[in-house]
Amino acid sequence: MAEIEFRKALNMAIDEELARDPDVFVIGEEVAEYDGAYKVTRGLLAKYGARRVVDAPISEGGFCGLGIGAAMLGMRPVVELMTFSFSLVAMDQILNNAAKIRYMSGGQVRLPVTFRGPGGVVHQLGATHSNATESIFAHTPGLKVVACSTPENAKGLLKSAIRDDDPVIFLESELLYALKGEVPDDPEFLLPLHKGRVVREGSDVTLVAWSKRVHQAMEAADRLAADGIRAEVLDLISLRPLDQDLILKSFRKTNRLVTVEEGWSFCGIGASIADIVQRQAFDFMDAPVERVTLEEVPMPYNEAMEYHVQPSVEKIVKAARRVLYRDVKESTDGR
Amino acid sequence: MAEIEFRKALNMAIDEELARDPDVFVIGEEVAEYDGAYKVTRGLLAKYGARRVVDAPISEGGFCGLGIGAAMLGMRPVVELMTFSFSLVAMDQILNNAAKIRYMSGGQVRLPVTFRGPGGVVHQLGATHSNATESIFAHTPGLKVVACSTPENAKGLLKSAIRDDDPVIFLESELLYALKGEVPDDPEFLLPLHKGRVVREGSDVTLVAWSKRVHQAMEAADRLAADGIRAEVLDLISLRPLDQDLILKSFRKTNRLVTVEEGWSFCGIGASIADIVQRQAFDFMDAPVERVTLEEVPMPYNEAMEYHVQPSVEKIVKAARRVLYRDVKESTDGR
Amino acid sequence: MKTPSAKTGRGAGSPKRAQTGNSPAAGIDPQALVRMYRQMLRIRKFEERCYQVYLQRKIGGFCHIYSGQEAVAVGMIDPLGPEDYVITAYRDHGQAIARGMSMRAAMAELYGKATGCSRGKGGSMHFFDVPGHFMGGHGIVGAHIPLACGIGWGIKHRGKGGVCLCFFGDGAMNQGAVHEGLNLASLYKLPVVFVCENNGYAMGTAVSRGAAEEHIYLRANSYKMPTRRVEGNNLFEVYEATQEAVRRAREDHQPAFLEAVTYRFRGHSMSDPGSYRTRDEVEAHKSRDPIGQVVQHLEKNRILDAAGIERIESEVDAEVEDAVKFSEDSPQPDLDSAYEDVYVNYPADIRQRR
Amino acid sequence: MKTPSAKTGRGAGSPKRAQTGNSPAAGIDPQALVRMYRQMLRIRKFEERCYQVYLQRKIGGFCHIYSGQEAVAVGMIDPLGPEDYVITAYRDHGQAIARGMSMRAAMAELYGKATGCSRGKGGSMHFFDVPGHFMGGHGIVGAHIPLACGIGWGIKHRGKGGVCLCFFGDGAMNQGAVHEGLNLASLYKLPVVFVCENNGYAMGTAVSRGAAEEHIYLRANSYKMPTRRVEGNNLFEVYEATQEAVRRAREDHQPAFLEAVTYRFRGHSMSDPGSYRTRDEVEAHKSRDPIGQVVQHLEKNRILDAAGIERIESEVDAEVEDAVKFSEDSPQPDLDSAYEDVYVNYPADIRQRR
Ligand SMILES: Cc1ncc(C[n+]2csc(CCOP(=O)(O)OP(=O)(O)O)c2C)c(N)n1
Ligand SMILES: Cc1ncc(C[n+]2csc(CCOP(=O)(O)OP(=O)(O)O)c2C)c(N)n1
Ligand SMILES: [Mg+2]
Ligand SMILES: [Mg+2]
Repeated sequence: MAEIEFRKALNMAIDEELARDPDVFVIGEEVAEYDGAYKVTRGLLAKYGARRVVDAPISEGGFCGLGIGAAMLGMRPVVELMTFSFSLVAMDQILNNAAKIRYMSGGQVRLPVTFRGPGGVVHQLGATHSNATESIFAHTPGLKVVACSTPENAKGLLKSAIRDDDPVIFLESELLYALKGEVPDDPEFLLPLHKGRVVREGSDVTLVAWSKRVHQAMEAADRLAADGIRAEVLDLISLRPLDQDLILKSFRKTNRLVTVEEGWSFCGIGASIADIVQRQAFDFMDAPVERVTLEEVPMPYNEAMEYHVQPSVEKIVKAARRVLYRDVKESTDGR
Repeated sequence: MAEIEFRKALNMAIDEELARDPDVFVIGEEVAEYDGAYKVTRGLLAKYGARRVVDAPISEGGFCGLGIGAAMLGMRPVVELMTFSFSLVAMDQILNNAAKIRYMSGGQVRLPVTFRGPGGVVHQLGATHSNATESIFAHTPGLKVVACSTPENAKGLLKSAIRDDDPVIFLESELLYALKGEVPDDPEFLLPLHKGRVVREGSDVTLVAWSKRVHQAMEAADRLAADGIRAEVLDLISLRPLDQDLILKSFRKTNRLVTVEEGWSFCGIGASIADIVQRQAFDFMDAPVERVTLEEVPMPYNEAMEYHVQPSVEKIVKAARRVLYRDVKESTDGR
Repeated sequence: MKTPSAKTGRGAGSPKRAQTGNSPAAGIDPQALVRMYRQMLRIRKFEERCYQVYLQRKIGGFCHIYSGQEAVAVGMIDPLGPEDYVITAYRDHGQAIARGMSMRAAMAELYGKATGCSRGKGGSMHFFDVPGHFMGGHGIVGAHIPLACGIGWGIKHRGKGGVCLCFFGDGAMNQGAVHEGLNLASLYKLPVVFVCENNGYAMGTAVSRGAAEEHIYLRANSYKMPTRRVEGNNLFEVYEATQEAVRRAREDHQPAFLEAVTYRFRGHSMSDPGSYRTRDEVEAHKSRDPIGQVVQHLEKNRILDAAGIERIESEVDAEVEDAVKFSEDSPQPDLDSAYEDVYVNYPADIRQRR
Repeated sequence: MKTPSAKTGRGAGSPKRAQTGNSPAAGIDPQALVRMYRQMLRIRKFEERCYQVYLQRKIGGFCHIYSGQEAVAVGMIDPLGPEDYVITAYRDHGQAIARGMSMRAAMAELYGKATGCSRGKGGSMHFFDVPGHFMGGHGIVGAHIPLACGIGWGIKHRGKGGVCLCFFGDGAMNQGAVHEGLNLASLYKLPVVFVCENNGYAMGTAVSRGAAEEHIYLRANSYKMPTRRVEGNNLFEVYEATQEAVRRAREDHQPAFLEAVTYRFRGHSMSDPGSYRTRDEVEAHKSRDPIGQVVQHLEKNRILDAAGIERIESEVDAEVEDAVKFSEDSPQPDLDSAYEDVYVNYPADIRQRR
């Protein structure tokens, strides 16, 4: 087991699947000759050639659709979106074609296509380039939505996504690409797409997050521990279908929940978690579910503002203290 | 005050605003020579000419963007989407350009553009033509999202939307277009965009709905009344910003809530309502918030299936009984 | 509008004789001609029967009738082999039948029955027959053009040979997805033949009111693929042009673009008042009925006599009636099947958990 | 890469002399030439200074440097009047400055300061100066082309005259929104001049690897508007072509399409390794530096002597330094301003209610 970078773990996953199955191919902007805008596909062109690793023009609707069409014939396209912010120009292909063709055909079609790329906020790219699109995709039956958070699960989940017979939205994070971690070499190392995981056990309060926010939640748990509060941290991984059992099991133990997400609050994923919890575990609620989300504004460019409107360790700590009815000093900028 | 059809009320609103303000114009597929696919714009071409009532090619991204660009110069475009299902090909224009340009410009730009048309499920059009898109739009800061439900509020709200200086998503329903009701002739009859309304007072349980589902909720309230249950029915009207006060006030009275929507459950608007209620009115919760939504499947064509997966009066009644802990006979098809 | 069926008296839309001349039937053997004539007639009569059952409220939703455009679907799909693929828009009954879908499966789908081609879930706009390589029926204008590229990609890179024929309307030319798809097909040299059925209108919008360049085939020049305009009501011309384009796509993996000029005899969909076309215009086009042109040719060249034509007509009528009866008699799908076909693998029942 | 600044020794990117000849400066008066020379130099020196402060981590996010393309922005925007509008993509510093945005407002935006042209909210890709009719800076490739149509619509129908100049890159040609927008502009006869700045690459993708038709101006033929390819590094040619297109747009409400062939001297953005271009290729293009060409012309025609050129250089250097100082000294925006500018009218504070 080697200690490797997140982007390399993703690269390994794609590399192994390209080697394993001739129906797998990679398509996207700059994935081949440029080695990927974020170097996730580095070296794959050289290894597999231009038929398997394919540069596309700036036609997201076009090449997402091409991926779906190739999947209709049984191929397994791995479509890279340079970032999921650009998926907005391909929304119809993903929400109508990828999500519904199987259904509309009465089950005649399988669509083993994976759409992958970094999602959400990066750093000072401004509003057009900082869309957290997961709640749009997770809203839509027919799609599976998965978010990876470590080099290890990045590899195991991406391999499963590529092998899965349904369309998968696979969310990475540019801010994690340089993160290092141990990753199994085993080319059969697969992780289930629909299972979240307990990252840290605790009994006082549950923190739910995914993708890069898991790491923030872990930091918050450290801070809380210093105060004697034992937080359990869940990494959701699967946003559709949601691993309800994982959340409910933890909640029935801690009776207190904080959701963390970098998308907006209204119609966000945390809202659905709160909704499910209040209905499925009403009698276990010692406090309302608290949420830490992006503030309800487009993403500003200014660095301090950008930080200010996002979830932060401090905000998570405060929310956790709030559901524990611990003293919370409200400051203007710490919310 | 005349008793007129819903589509005529919308037509009056547009007609009056076209007459009032030379900056208003209507653009969309078949809005002019064809009088509108659903005849909402009937007669307007004849009255105002081809510069004010404009047929567009099948280029939703193009003409939604054209509307936004014209709004940047202070015009007040009323962009008709033949149905909001087709807004998926224009998502980038709406979610990035309409919602964010004002913000990204530091407030230099106003975008008084209205996107209007029927939303949601119609009747046996299948999955591509039955998208309830409201939770995608309501998720997005920078947009206002409004759903009308009667001829009267259709007129008053659409006029306000056209005069509003922000981009408004204005949701109608094809299934309501033939509904008749009294509508004020007054060309200054305006309704506030951000206020919901109590459609029926009650004290036992609150039913929240919008657009055509308000009428289903009213029917359910009748059925419940026959059983001695007094349901309060709220018509949300504004989905962004949500009229929280309206909901919370009712909930603090009834302590029980059922949300009704024709979109999918996960990341739906009802999820956010449940989320807000459990946090803002935790101590008033006598039961979990129940939700009646579209089942988590694309819309099937078959009539019986289509009915089966949608919210129905029966489902609403059952949900209301459930939050009241009344005897509920579960049947397989009645959920 | 009078149903042009005086001849057989069955009201199911037997076409008028064409009043224009035929172009030579460039080497099409008589058997193939008879086969294609039958196919065109099958489509026409199926569609006209749809029209009737729709008015009887047996079927719901939208219904886009193909009558008048049959030479395009048949002349283009007949030259295909079983390894080839067809994909089209929502006006899809004609192509589905030309590609081999049974009338039963087609009609039962309109009835929403479990025996329908899409198990009652797709409806008129979303016909599918994947074993028969009919890849749908797509409701969003232009959205299937990128899919066709993907199918072309699959054909090319799985090495099984074949081409993909992709049909769409004149109105679709103004949708960005079409432009992206045409460029991709040419850039990647995909074996896709694009067929723009120019029936003059997108709903009520005449081509020149929707596009700055009304010569549609010229727009395809932007994508550096061979492009050609054909008289879409002339089966022979359509057939010949298709053979050439298909051969090139098959052998050289080179896409092509054909504009087939045609006309729809009915409204855009069932609810269309049709006020944007004059009665004279419609009648003028009916006098160039593509089926009538074929009949004339068959008779003139003594390939079929009146009796032969009569026989085919009545066989087709019987087939249509059988399809209707089959559909009426077919079972409604199980309501629980509404929860099927969303995913191949789903970890739990998809029914809403409360 | 060596900064070509030996002459002034200030390291802020004074250009090499051009090694190619000039085309005649078709009737441009000397004063205008000097003005345009200064504008081009202002852009170059602003950009090269951005490059430096970016490396010093004073500014964040993406930064797309315009160096090498100045003749396009300046030669096209100079002929405009105050009633005209400009809109562009994310490589927007050059057009913004050419359109009259102060270097202070531009640099302060990169610093994210309250004094920035977008109050620190937009950043490099989202510059705005609405009073100056600079309508942005747009980050999504191709997405502002429909906006330009809307601006053209507003110009035409509010009757105040004017044209809209809409800039975008060669890569944008493959985005559906562009195709839809070009068609709309021509169909509605909108006064929009579309300018495709063909700098050879979209990130690392050469034009011919992204488009089947690499002659971009030919693709515009699909939209039936006058179209022309110009040598984008030749200010005179650009200027002349623009005047013609703008006049037609202004007087006849007729859109036009110009392809300006140019080259960017820097990488796509700051993080671009640039391995898709050889050093030789880049150097060859630098020898056709658009600024160098103008300098040569000014000197040859004795419009400016060495001293005059030196003086302008130092004035511009001073202006750039002033902009940097201004930006450094400007206040950070109030954090609460993050909640402003989302709506014009919002019924309550937008801050999250828990
Ligand atoms: C993106 C999108 N916009 C609008 C529609 C509604 N619509 C359905 S068919 C049609 C006209 C299409 O015309 P054309 O492409 O010429 O095909 P034809 O109906 O003539 O076969 C329109 C506007 C749609 N289905 N999808
Ligand atoms: C829809 C979309 N896809 C991808 C990107 C990422 N991206 C930014 S610039 C660029 C290349 C654009 O090239 P070109 O249009 O030639 O402009 P240039 O950078 O050369 O000025 C890409 C792919 C984007 N911003 N928007
Ligand atoms: Mg048509
Ligand atoms: Mg470029």
